[in-house]
Amino acid sequence: MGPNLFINYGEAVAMLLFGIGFGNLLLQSNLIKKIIGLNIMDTAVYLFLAEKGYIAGRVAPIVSDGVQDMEAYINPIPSGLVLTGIVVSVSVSALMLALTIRLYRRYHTLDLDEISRQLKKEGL
Amino acid sequence: MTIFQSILLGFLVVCAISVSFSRNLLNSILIYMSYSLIMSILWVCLESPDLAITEAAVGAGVTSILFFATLKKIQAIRIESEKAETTAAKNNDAAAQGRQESEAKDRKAEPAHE
Amino acid sequence: MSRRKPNEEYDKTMAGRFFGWLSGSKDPYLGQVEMQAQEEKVLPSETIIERMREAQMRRDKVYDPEANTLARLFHKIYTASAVFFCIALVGVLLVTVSYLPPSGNPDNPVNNVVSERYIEDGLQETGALNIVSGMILTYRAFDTFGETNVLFIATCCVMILLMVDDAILKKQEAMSDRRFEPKNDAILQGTALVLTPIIFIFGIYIILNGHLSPGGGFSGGAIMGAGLILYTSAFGFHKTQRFFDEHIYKIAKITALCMYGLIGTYFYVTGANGIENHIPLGIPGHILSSGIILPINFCVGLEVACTMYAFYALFRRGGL
Amino acid sequence: MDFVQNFPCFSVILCLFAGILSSGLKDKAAMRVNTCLLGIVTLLSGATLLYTLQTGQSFVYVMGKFPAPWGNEIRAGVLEALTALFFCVIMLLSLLGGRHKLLEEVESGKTYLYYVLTDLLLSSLLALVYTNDMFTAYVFVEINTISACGLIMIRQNGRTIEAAVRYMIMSLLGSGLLLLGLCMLYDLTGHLLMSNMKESVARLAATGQYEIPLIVAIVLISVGICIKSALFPFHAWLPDAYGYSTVSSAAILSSLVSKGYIFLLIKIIYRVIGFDIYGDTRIIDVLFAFGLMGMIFGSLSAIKENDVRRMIAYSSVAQIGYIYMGFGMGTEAGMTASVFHILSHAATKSLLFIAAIGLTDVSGGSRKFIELTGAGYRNKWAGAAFTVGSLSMVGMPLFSGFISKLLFAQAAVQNHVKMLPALIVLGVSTILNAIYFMKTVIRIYTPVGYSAYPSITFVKMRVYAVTLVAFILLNVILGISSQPVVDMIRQGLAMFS
Repeated sequence: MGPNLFINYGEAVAMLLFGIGFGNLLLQSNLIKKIIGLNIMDTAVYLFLAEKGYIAGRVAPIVSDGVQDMEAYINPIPSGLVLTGIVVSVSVSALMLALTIRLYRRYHTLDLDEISRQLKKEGL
Repeated sequence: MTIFQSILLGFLVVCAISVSFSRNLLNSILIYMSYSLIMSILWVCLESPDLAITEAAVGAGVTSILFFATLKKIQAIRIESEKAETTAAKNNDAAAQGRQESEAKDRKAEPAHE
Repeated sequence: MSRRKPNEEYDKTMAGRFFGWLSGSKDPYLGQVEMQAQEEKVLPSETIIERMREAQMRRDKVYDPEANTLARLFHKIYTASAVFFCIALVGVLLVTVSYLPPSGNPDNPVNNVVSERYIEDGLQETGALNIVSGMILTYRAFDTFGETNVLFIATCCVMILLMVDDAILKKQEAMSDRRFEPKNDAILQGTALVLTPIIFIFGIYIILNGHLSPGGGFSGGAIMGAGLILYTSAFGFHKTQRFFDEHIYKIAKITALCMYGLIGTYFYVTGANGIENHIPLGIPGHILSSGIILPINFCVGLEVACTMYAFYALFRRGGL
Repeated sequence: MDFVQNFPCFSVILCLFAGILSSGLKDKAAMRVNTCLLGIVTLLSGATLLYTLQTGQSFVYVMGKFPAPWGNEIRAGVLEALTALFFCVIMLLSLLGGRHKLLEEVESGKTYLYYVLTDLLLSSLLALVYTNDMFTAYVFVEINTISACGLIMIRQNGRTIEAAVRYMIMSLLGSGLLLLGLCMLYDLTGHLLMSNMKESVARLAATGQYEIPLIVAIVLISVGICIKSALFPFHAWLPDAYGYSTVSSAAILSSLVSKGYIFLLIKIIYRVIGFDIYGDTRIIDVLFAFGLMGMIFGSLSAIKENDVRRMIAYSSVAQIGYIYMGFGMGTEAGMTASVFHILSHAATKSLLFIAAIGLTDVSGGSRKFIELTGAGYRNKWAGAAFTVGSLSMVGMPLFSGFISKLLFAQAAVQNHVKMLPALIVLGVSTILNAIYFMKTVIRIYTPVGYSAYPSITFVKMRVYAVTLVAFILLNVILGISSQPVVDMIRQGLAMFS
């Protein structure tokens, strides 16, 4: 173990959330819960990034009172990346939900294992 | 501020775990909504208001609405009286007949509560 | 086909034989090679039915979790290994975090020349008070264009999945009369009547002030989209269609994306070729300032609002 | 600056524009726009290739007026231009070859969306090939994933939707890992542009600072991309996705989409982490092992399969194993062989998919082997093309597959530790390849006296036949005059570092 685990507690929680989301995506057989797990996983990464951009004692990167000093503001790059990422994750989850609706219409269940069992039973 | 952030982080973990173990889909989506809101508060604490606005509008708002619309489409949101029957039907899920019956019921009931 | 030889002669040439073979006039193996076609074995229909039933029973047995212990065992092993993998992943990541540079420290490697220039020269170079907006829309403009296209392509995919043909939709609606319409809920409609304009104005405010205060195209667009969704769920699709139908949706989407693309391309190409672009930066702090950021924010906002509403409409009704 | 240097940027932007405009067009018009676009982009990529060959060095194109560590960048060298050219040609041929099936299998009125998807897919592939910025790469990886999902599910039956869901889940796991690794790498280096990242990573590796996080970040990125490109243990989604989607999609997915990710991995290995540092992390040994396993197990599953398209899909798993085995050698020669195999496999696999659809069409639409008996006589063009593809896959001289196997064997000989396993598995895999491909070829050329299905003539399928001939020519050219291509690949790899 390195020295910084308790200083980096925010990142540690982000990693924990990433693990939970990953597990949900891998283990839950219910599709809706899989999608929630996916969202949790994504937001965990964004939390990690936001924590990395934060600098103690500085304010959000919006120029006020003409102060343009590096010492005054936090790092703007992670915020920009997360902004991009949030939009990507909402479009991915909308697509997954649409797929879920179609799958439900066809097989009348949300359980992915059940669906593949039905498919195999049909002998396709 | 640190204590406040720690409490929020704790909430996040609790929400994430309870999403995984909640039985009702509607509950898990509500929990996910609160997860998103907590996340956006946390981002305000981390001095990123841009993210907080976007997450509150997109993550907690539109994504959750899409989840609800999906639940409505797949008939997971039911009116209370029907709930008991359908959970009973769910329990013996292997019996395909019962499932079909409940579906037929859902279809009949659908225009009424849509 | 122009050919000088008569047909019989042509058939004997190499070319004639080759093209004859190609078009399947004769099977070269039959009769000339000692190779006979297999006789077709005809099974009585009872046997076929019997076999099919047996195959079905076998499949049921193999794929039924209650009957097949092997499948159950495999499932258990899979679950156990997945749980183990997740726990191991979290462990590894936690160890990694413990070695990462300490959080909140100004001397971390992330706080280098890159963020320095964004903060110290951002206002002069982009004209935006909000450094994050300035960064994603000018310094890293290509990323953001890609991201807008992610939204666009997601709408296309959802359309493929859920779009119902217009005629079928009309018929469905005629049959089950007010299927997608709300039940004229007084509270909902009253609230929506008050809230929708406020939400819209707030969304427009956020878009227009994207370069001055937190927010920008994405958040403002999402808020406007939410307003549209609220209006639709309170008053129904018919009322929304009076001002926002599929045609207008398409026009708005294509105009927004094309505008963004054109402005972006102008910016990239002039920048890369060292040509001066004639977009004024304006006075920092004014609404009409900061060069390409304001129009791009506007385009992004329009696109995001359209997309969010389109997702909702496609999910609920299968059409816009 | 020369005007040609604008071409990579133009080709990406043109694709995006074409996609956006196509979304407002009718089916026919969207198809025409797509074909024109592919032609133009092919020309632009060809011009870029010629330019880079002439100048002998790569160039960097700044997107906007802000230089290196601040703005987005595009970079083009010989290898990038060659890959882009190749991708465009294969996409054009795949779309032409599957056009008649597209009209049958896609709901009418939604065909234009297919072309929107392919336009954007092409743009994302080009961006992945040209990009010099890690976050741009991530955004375009997402576009790639979503449009590939669209390509799978556009033929709507239960199978394809299920396959699309499985594909999305695996891909999103991969994207999550990739994004996390990328963020960690950003945290350690403070840069997002590949060139600046490489300097920082080299400095970190030299001083030994942040050693563990660096290794973890590299592992996360590699595993993410391996999952997305369906390396052996993560291939469960692949047979359904390739086997049941419409044929153009299957050809594009197998030959381009997974290759785009692999090309990104090559870029990351060379341009972000550095070849030597990547070799030192020992992850290449893992890639090597999984590549070997994929070669064997993919072929075994293909032998068991009773469905011609799923068989070809499983063969893809084996071929991706070959590519990762080349990575795992850890030498320049192995890399060259892998890159050549990317090109050769792209040309061959799409040919096989397109030919297989011709064979199944004349067998009443069934894909079971028993129905395919004698299909080679009923559709001679498809039969010949399938034979060529199979021979190339098995590694017959004259065809491209032979050259890539030769390059792999040469690379294996240079590496003393990994020589024995690599050569043995290469041999075994070739035999297994021969078993299932030759089985199919013999099956389609087994004469049947009487057939329930009519044969098909040239007049009915002109476009299809011309496409097949173009594919065969491409394969044979790659096989006969491989030296210039290999030289270009060597030159391009040298430009990377």
